[in-house]
Amino acid sequence: MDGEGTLRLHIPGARFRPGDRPDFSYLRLPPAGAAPRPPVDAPAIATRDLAFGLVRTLDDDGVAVGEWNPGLGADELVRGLRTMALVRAFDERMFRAQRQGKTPFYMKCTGEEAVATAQTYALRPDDMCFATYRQQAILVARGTPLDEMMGQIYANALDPTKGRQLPVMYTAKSRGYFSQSGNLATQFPQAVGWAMASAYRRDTRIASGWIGDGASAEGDFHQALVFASVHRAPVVLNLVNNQWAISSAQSVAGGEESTFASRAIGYGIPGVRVDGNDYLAVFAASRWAAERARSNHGPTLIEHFTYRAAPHSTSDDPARYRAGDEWERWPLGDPIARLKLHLVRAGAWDDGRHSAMLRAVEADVAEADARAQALGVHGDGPHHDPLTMFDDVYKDMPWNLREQRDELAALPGRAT
Amino acid sequence: MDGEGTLRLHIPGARFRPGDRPDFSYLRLPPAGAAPRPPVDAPAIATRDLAFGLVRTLDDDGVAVGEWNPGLGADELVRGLRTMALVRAFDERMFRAQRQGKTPFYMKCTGEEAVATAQTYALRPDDMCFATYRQQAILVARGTPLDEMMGQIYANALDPTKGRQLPVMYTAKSRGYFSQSGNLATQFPQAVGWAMASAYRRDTRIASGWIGDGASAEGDFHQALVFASVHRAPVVLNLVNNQWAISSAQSVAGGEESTFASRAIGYGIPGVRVDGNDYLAVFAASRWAAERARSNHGPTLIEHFTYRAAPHSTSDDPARYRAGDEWERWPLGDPIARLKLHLVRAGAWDDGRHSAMLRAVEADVAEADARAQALGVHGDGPHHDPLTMFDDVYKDMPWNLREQRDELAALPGRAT
Amino acid sequence: MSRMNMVQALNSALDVKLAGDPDVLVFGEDVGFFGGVFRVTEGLQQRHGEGRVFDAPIAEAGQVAVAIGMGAYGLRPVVECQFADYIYPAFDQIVSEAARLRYRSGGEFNAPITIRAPYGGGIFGGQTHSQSPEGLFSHVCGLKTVIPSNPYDAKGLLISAIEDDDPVLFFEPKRLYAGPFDGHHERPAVSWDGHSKGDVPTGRYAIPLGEAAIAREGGDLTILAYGTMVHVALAAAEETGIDAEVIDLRTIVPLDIAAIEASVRKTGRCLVVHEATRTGGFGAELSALVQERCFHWLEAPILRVTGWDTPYPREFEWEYFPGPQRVGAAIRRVMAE
Amino acid sequence: MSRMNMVQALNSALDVKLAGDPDVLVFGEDVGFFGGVFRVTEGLQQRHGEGRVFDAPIAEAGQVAVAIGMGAYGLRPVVECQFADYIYPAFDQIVSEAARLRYRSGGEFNAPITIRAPYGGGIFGGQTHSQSPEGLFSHVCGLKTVIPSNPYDAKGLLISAIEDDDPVLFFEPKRLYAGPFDGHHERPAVSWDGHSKGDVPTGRYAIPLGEAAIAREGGDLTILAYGTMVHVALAAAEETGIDAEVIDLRTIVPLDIAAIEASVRKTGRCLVVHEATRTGGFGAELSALVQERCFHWLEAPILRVTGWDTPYPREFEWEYFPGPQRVGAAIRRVMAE
Ligand SMILES: Cc1ncc(C[n+]2csc(CCOP(=O)(O)OP(=O)(O)O)c2C)c(N)n1
Ligand SMILES: Cc1ncc(C[n+]2csc(CCOP(=O)(O)OP(=O)(O)O)c2C)c(N)n1
Ligand SMILES: [Mg+2]
Ligand SMILES: [Mg+2]
Repeated sequence: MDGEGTLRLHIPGARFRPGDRPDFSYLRLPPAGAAPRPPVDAPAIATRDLAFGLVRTLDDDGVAVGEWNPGLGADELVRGLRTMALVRAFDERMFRAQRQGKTPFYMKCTGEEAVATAQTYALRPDDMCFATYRQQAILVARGTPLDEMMGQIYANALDPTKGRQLPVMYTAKSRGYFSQSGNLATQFPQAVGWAMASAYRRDTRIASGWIGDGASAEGDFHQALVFASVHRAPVVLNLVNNQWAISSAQSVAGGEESTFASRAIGYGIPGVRVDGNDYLAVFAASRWAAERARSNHGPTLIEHFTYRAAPHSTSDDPARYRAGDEWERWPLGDPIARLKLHLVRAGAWDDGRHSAMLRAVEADVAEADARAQALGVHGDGPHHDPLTMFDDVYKDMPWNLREQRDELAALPGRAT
Repeated sequence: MDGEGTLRLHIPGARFRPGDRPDFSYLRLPPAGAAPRPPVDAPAIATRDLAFGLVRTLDDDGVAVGEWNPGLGADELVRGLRTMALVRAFDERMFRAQRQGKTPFYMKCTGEEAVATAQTYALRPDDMCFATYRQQAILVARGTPLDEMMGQIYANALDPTKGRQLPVMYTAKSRGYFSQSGNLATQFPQAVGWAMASAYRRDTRIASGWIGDGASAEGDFHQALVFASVHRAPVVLNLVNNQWAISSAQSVAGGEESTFASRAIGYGIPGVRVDGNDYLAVFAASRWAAERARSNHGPTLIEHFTYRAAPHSTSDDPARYRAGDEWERWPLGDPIARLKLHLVRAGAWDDGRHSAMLRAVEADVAEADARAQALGVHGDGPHHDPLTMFDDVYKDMPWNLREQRDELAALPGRAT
Repeated sequence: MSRMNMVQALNSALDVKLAGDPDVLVFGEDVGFFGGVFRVTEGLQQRHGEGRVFDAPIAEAGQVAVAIGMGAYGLRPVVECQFADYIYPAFDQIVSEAARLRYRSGGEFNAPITIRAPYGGGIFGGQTHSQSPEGLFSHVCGLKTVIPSNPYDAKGLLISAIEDDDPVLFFEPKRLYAGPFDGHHERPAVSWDGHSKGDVPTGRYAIPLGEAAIAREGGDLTILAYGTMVHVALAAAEETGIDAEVIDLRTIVPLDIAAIEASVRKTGRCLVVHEATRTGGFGAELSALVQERCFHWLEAPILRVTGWDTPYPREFEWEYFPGPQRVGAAIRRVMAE
Repeated sequence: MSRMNMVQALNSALDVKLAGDPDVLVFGEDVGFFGGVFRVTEGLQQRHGEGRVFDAPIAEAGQVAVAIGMGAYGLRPVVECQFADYIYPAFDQIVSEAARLRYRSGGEFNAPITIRAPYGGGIFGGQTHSQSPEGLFSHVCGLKTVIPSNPYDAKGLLISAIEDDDPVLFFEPKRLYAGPFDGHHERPAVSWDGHSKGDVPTGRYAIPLGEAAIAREGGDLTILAYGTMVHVALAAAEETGIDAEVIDLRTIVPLDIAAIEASVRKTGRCLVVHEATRTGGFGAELSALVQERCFHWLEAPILRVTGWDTPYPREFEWEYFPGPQRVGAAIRRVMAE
């Protein structure tokens, strides 16, 4: 059976692989300022086109145009620029720390800094974020001391996860940052549950949920949208489409058949597709969604269209599966460079200040790292006492864990 | 916190409960013939409106109108009418059998007969169906002897599930009917897998998958659509929206926020919403979807808009949770009555023939039942030997099952 | 005090908690207007409002995920899973999330959620309405698992489960809802009326998780059981005339190891009974623990009477069910050594 | 014959089956162009085409569901689950569907699928990259569970798994991919070069499921182990100088009960070792079975050495891992009785 009239199995793949010359001209990128901005109380049905377009505010000259321009002041923008630069410097340093054996693992968000940074500033500080491993910018934007974050990565005595979690699996309740999970997608419906609880309590805090393009294939993505839709939960659901899931292109998650933002339509939820490398656009879309949620107009799904410039993690070498210069050719640029250009054009920034800022954030990171390393790195304490591994399985330790703790305590060197 | 500006949790419910007077005027029901019929190779994007409309062919006078009129001959329509009547008679008889204690359980599809009947005739006989418990019409339409089906219900020696499965959990490989599961939604992505296999083998057979409005909230619904979209699987995905999931209205699954058919849009799959009580419309939509699939244009999601006239099952009394006369007031009528009217108007049928047909199907059912009962009913054999319960756990019986079988065999009365 | 069957006792527990704690919410399939397919939530929506007791989409994973999010906020959600057989779609959320949350967050977050599910066989439900999956959850650290055997315990344990700050699986032997059932299906059904455990206080009381009950004192052998099997074990003890001590575990995690050890050291013999399939079931853990901790007291091998290692076959319910005949035979075997 | 590490041996098994049977398909996250995060499928897409070996959406439930549908059609799909810790989203499809299909359809349909997953700890993966969930699956009748401990077995067992007409879970101890590992993490890593089980035939051969191997003959006590723990047990036997018989179970369901009985009846002592958490783990089943079937031969209690009943803590990998020191201590305890 191989003739005419027989079926064929479609196998999607990446457009470009090592050796190919990436050409992104197939992307239909509407010009900045083209997308209309519906009012915050618009019915979902009136927002449908946003799911297929691309909210952009910064044009090629760095000028902010159109209805989505959030009109932020220079101070606010400089704050965003600095946070993004700080995140990037932090990532660089921690990536190197892994190469030096000070942590077994690290994950950068290079190229995607605008997404979590701008959204965090568009939320209130006590809104609860259910993040994945590429939203370290949330913590940074909320002023988490960097040495505390590094403590988690080094698993030293500062680590709030007490040496238990993989590096970058932060938890920071006081900063509105939910305990991160290594299991993809699980946090997405949990964010909806938190938002439902807030609504149940007649609170004013909303939740934000985060997921990747790849992870959106999990059932939990649907669970989140079903419950968010049915209960009109006050939640901003973010899907970061950075084109890749480890070595798999977004097409493997369905991204070539429709936009991810359009997944929202079938649930009666607005889906907004935004240029994730345009700080102002991300801020504006996030603020729109947050206002909707906070005024009882329900959830929004935002697809952040961006590019994973970094390797998936320190365990991975993207040269094995993607064309070398994709990031350079990515048509939506670098979010830091674009925001810088905008500020420079607006007369609020210049190269000198920028260089000084970069030096300053690098110094901040280096100082924090020195403080953090003084408290121990992976494999080289001081760490939490290994016997604490029996804590927190339950609120109260049952007999079997007590017995096991005693057994370990009695072993020479407490080792296997 | 209860004032202005606080959040509120939305709790959806049923429009009508016992004591209410159902009024379905809120349903926007486009007139028959209004929906355009895109060509079978239309891109999904060109079919979007079908997800929000309602494909109807039979007008109030029983005349078939519009582009979706499949132009079926009278013989074919009478066959459909007879199958639907047979299914209804079968359901009545088996429901009574449960009341008489001959089976512990039964589920009717009354009011929804057109859905599975018309689709089955729109498919080829060897296309594989992954049904739920309300598509008994597939088996009937494919000519399965009724006493065989009853054998499963009575768990007698004829039962292909060997007394193991809940009544109505059929399996009929030779009739292109996949083993039914009691676990909701699981079969939906399995249908996609079967279709992918058929495409992989360059076969010509396609699959049909089935799910209810309620069950569509499960993660498996999303799994099915993701894989169907990504691999452009040759599958017809059917969502039977019969307004209820036991006592929960379709709003609890999100049906008030958008149409279920529109869930397809975000996957780049056509979503077609069809009047499920209009035999011709269901046939036409099913044929359109089947042709698309068979000609490598990929999957379609069909939402069959219908009404569950029956109780959920014999275990349930809908008078406790829904208004008594909803079914009578359901604006899309009874599929059998509507097809009959159409045939009568077309001069191909009359009351006399109809009564004779009803008597004939009842006699067929009664005779089959007599044959089936002669082979045993629930609790009153001949059944399969209880020791067969150890078969088919694995292809070859491992030692633990052999030992357990011997232990049971040695017990007096083989009982507990 | 009031006479209650198990459904009423559970309903009363939910009612008491809904009335007493505004952080308690109840949701699940059909639990709202209708009151649940087994009627456990009957009247609760009407009494406490549809914001407190409501129908959930048929999406067990989502239900548990949403409950975890609510728990992280500070609520105490109670989720009804319509049948224990349908808990598997939520497995990842239960195992990877609810069970791990306190641990992985170093204690910052926890999941004070209760998942109730009708459970076990005896109603001709076949393999998808009869399962006993407690063994799976017993292997997942971070979870507690409770299985009551009577109305009094059911209410007191459910209140404890809801008040507990850790995630609790609460399995309700559905064959016990209306009355005690000892496996004698050929006899007329018995109701909880007149049973001492059918007298249930109307207000709040709690039975601590992790404490077993001695359902029958005896000196000859120890039978470890929970749920429906407690009644089967009691019947088998009477019918064999062996002076068995029947321990109703009530909570399998945390387990009342002290009660088990004390009994087996006294009797020197032990039988483990559960309805779940045998291989890898919780009976294996019980057998291993007793053997490890009471080896020198044991006069005979510890035997297990369990469901066979097959799915629960609908029509062969009574050939599958570990009833008093099978338990009795095992008692005699253990005593013969 | 060729020198292969475990990754290469598994790759060779897939290669042989893809070449020999057009019904075999391989899919999973990153298994296509990239060849898998552990490189097990490296080169297979290039060799057999992207219709045979391809990337799957990150949706473990869907992957297994699709495999079941393909199996029902007549194919033999092999699914790679990127880490065993991520198998839970597919739990319902595995437990309610793959495991039940043959039974519930009276033999009309079956699910001849293989689910491979890297498994176990030893790589600082923390609780979400180190788990050993075999105990859960052992409790689900209808499933087979295989855990190889070396390249030679890995290839032969994987070929059997793919050829098997029932669903098979195939757990690959990831710490063994590059070389045998006996828990001495402080020593330099060893490769499979020079290890007798690193000599692997290049063509097709099968090791039947359900047959244990004697990894070390001995007369003093029996150690039951599988996967990484086989190597730990061997090291502990050497280091304690006790003449232990180490049985590598290889398949836990179906279990080679005859080999276990024969050994324990010979030695009179038994130790069970696994990396998974203790409570409700497969070690409990092994302990219960041995006790039931060899009670009168036992001279000492059967002990279990296992992972603690906590999630796998990243930084305390070696305090968690049941290494030769812990196994050695248990050997001495069992021998002291
Ligand atoms: C349930 C589950 N399956 C698989 C994995 C392994 N895994 C970790 S990250 C990843 C890729 C995720 O891609 P995407 O969602 O696009 O996020 P990105 O890495 O691009 O930010 C995979 C497959 C996991 N962590 N959890
Ligand atoms: C996974 C799972 N959860 C719950 C159930 C219990 N259950 C059986 S039918 C049903 C309602 C399904 O409603 P719907 O999908 O609308 O189908 P309908 O009965 O209307 O045909 C429920 C909740 C189940 N069988 N499986
Ligand atoms: Mg991605
Ligand atoms: Mg329905």
